Amino acid sequence: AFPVVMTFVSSFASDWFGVLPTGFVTLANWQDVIFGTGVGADVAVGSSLAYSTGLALAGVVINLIVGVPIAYAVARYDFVGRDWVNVFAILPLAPGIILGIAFLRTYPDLSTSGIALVIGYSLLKAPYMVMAVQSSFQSMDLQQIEESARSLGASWPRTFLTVIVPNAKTGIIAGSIISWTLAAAEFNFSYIVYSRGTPPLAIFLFNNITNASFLNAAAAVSVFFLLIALVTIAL
Amino acid sequence: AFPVVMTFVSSFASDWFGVLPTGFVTLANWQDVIFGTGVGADVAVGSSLAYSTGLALAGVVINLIVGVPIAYAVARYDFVGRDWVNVFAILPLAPGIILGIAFLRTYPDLSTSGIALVIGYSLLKAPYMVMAVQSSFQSMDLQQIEESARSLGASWPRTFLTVIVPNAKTGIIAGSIISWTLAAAEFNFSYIVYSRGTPPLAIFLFNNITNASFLNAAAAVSVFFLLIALVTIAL
Amino acid sequence: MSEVSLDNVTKRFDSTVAVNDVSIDIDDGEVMGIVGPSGCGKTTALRLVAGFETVSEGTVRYDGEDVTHIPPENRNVGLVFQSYALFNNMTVLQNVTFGPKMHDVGKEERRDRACELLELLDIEELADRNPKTLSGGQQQRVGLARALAIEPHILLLDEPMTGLDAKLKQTLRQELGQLLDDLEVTTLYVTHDQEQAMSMCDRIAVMNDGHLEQIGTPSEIYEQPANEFVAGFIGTANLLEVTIEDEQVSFGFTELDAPGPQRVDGTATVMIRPDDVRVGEGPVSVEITNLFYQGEHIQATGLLPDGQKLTLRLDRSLGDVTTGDSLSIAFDPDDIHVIESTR
Amino acid sequence: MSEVSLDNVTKRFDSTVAVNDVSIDIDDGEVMGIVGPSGCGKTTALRLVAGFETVSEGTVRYDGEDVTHIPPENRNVGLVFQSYALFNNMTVLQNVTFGPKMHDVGKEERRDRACELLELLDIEELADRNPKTLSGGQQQRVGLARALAIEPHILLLDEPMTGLDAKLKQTLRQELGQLLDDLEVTTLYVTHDQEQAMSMCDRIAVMNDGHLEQIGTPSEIYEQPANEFVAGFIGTANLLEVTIEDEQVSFGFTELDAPGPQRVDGTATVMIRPDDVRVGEGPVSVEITNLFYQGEHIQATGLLPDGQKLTLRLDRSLGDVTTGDSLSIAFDPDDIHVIESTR
Repeated sequence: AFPVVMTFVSSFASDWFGVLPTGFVTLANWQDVIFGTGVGADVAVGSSLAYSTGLALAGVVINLIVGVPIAYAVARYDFVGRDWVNVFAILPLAPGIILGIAFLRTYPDLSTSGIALVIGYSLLKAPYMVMAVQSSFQSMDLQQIEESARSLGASWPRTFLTVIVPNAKTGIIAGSIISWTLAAAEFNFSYIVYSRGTPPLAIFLFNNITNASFLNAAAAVSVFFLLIALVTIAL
Repeated sequence: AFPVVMTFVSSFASDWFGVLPTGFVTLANWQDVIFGTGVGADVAVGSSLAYSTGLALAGVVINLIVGVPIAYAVARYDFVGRDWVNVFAILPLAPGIILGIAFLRTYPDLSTSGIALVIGYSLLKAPYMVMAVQSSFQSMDLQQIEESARSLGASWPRTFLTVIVPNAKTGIIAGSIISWTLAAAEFNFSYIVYSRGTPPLAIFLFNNITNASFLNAAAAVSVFFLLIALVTIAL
Repeated sequence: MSEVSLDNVTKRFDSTVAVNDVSIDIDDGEVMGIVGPSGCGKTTALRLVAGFETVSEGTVRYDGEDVTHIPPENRNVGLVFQSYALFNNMTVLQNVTFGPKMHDVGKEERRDRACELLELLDIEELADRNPKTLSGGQQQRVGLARALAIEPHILLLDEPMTGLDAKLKQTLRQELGQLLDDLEVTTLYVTHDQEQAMSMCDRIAVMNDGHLEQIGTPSEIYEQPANEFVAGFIGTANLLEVTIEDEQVSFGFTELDAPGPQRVDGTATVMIRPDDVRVGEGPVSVEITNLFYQGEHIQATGLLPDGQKLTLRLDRSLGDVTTGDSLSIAFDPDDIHVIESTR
Repeated sequence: MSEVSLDNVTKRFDSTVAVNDVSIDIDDGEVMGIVGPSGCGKTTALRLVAGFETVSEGTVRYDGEDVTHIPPENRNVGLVFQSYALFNNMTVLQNVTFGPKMHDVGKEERRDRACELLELLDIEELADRNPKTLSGGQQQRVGLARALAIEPHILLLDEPMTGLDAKLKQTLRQELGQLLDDLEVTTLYVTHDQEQAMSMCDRIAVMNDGHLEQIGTPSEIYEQPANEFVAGFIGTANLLEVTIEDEQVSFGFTELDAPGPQRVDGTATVMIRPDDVRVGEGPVSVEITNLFYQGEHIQATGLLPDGQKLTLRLDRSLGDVTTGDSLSIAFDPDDIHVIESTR
């Protein structure tokens, strides 16, 4: 939490060379971000942020489609190999760097496209979605709720969409926020897969640090956190 | 899970240029890792792995000392600001890159020492520890267990150490494994803070990719995963 | 409403037999109870009727029609669980109209039907509330209304009273019993609480270890239990070893004329209910070892002359009896029941 | 064992008063029950005795000594919770020796004491098992043994029967009652189940909404409830409006001589227990609207001539009475209890 506050504060400073940022209060950094007039990298922070946001969002959508049913299956049924599914779905073992390389080797043509980033993000962040949704499922009596709906004449898909999913709303929202923020901030995988075009946020920040316009980056990250805060409050 | 298998398989190959690794079965990569005769980076993969393992372990120890009490407090008590503690402890919001920069700015002298890495790892991975331990606490009737022990004459610290902690064993072990693996694989923070000496594993892997000895790296990562698997089974 | 029957139904899970060759016929409008200790197979039997488990052998019939392989959503059964399992993402009214909606009942009609049911159950003012905010008793009614809204062939109640306060349980038992009577809904009521089953059901099936031990009206089961298990599970029973010879029942310490000709000759077990032990006069003397005040009466344990324990009921007017006192008792030949099977 | 007392104890949580000026004295060796609906403050009262809540006003005493500000680990009380809260990281034996260990009892001695207790509770063969693997009844005994091992001033039981099977509950109630009698342990038993409290406790405190409504022996509370709340909460009560004048009790449809001089003159409420309504003869006729078979007897609801409902108990020998029949009944002057307070 501390670095978040620090970042937010420094985004209004004009200098940060010692221990604390100085030169308050300037909105220049924010202006750079929002209007894309930033110096440093070859693109504006704003477009990089928007790009990452969009990619991460696409990753979350995939996570929702894949992760919610997995979380449901593990919470509800007692099938052979259930523990294995659980371990593989939940332990966030694959470091982004390895996944990135495996990806490049397998589909060298995809490397520059956003699709590679989206698929990578969704694979990397799926565990968080599964975990969050599962905790929602575990707190409700899934079997009795599902069987009640079915005895009332609802088919299984209909039961799933109209009763099960809405009841796990809290977990699904939490999972989406967590996996979205993590995907938007993912560096390793992005670094390996990205080669040209708009850089994802993490790459942009990375490039900016060497170019010493960290305060721009801070503003960008602040925008990012504000976005999360707004989404969290709105839901 | 797929990249893990792919990595493991490729660690026995002598080449990987197309879609699939070729030239099975060679133990050369493993030999390099274990005996430190690797080419590519200026140090052996083995020592890099050992270094990361040790740093991550130190981070886990800090996490245990800080994370278990936080998880307990949030699960057990209904205090003012509880929801905030929960959100800040659990949402893994701080990207390693930002934390790394904040760190460098605040304590420029620490940059090359292992202490910086340990503290960073423990801060970054604390949320996973808190989450895992909390789920253990939530499945037991904390209040009744604690009050039973106290009515039997145990002081609060004694109750905590002899009854509460042992009963949350599963969660504590799971949390340690998760936060350890994540710390050992952390790139962003390591990249920012590391400047000289033995590189942490993630940095080593990163350097190796450009030097094209990925198969060495694969072997190193496989060792890492085998270690985790062994620890998991042993507990 | 319909007749529902289980014909020689067996359900196996891997190596265990949860329900073993059970046949139960539920008449149209009848309230049938299934009671038994936990793990006896009663819940599995209910799930077989609902279609959530597939039978291993045997047939499930609604109105004579074989529904064994029809999936649960097409069986039209009303389910009320112990947890009520209300849908917290919908209001009470939406919960109740959910079933009719799934059956493509028009919007107007399903609304009317739901309002009617809510009114019948006296919860019409809760229509727009979220189920989460209701008390246990209110949730139970919503669960009932939701189940009844699809006009089910059969209403299945799975331990609907467990988890409620003792006092509330008593009140709801009366109300629910009354309601089921009034609606003439064919009902299967599964519970481990034999008192509830006795007061609410027309007939009761007693299960143990997957088997059906006895099926009959509450008074048949209470007064003429088929075996020692039923005698002990339903109410409190004194089981005494006797010798029957020439229509004389010999307890060792006293003798009785048998109530009519007996099928058993030789050693047998007889059951006497505590409330059938006549206290105050008679040939047998018991020493009181234990007294439990229970309001309406006092439950006492006494030692018979041969050292066996006997549970008896004392009237409140005998409130001054204390441990160690001796009381005279008698058995009435009509009140002893010879148990033929020892299972 | 000790005397324990709550003297004018009040406990506030923010703006709510959970326990309001309650005084209860528990004698040495006495089993005291606290009953009441959920939220009445009974569990808070128990936690005040144990020291897990601090009193807002008043004093808690053990053997006359003020312990109000002594922390729970130094109060030496034995606690048994609804969930039993056994330590799953220890064996049964380790659970039982935990308390003595905390009190620095020697290794040999605490082992002997634990074995003695396990034997007394007939669970010595479970000593090396993990509590997780035990049944509910066995867990309860382990919980009891653990609490008794520290030779507590007072044994506190918080709903220890909830969650068990109905039949098991009955058996354990008798065993536990017997055990508490034998051990002469000062006990505070908190439950919402008035039947359990009546059969197990020497005296009962009835709480409602933080207040103490009445305290007395089970028969005092059952037969002479202080007010309508107690009458309705403990057992089943018929409450009828009457006019009392010149020692004549007038029900509107019948009259009775009052049982001795009455303190009330004018309108009053009287209570008659269902089992005190004499059926078969008498001046009043009731129309039966409801019948619930309960094994030992049949509980019936009848309409009095003035339209009020009356609950009565029919003997099983009246098993052929059906809804709609009329029965003659009578009240005995000794069985009607005038309720003086209307609270």
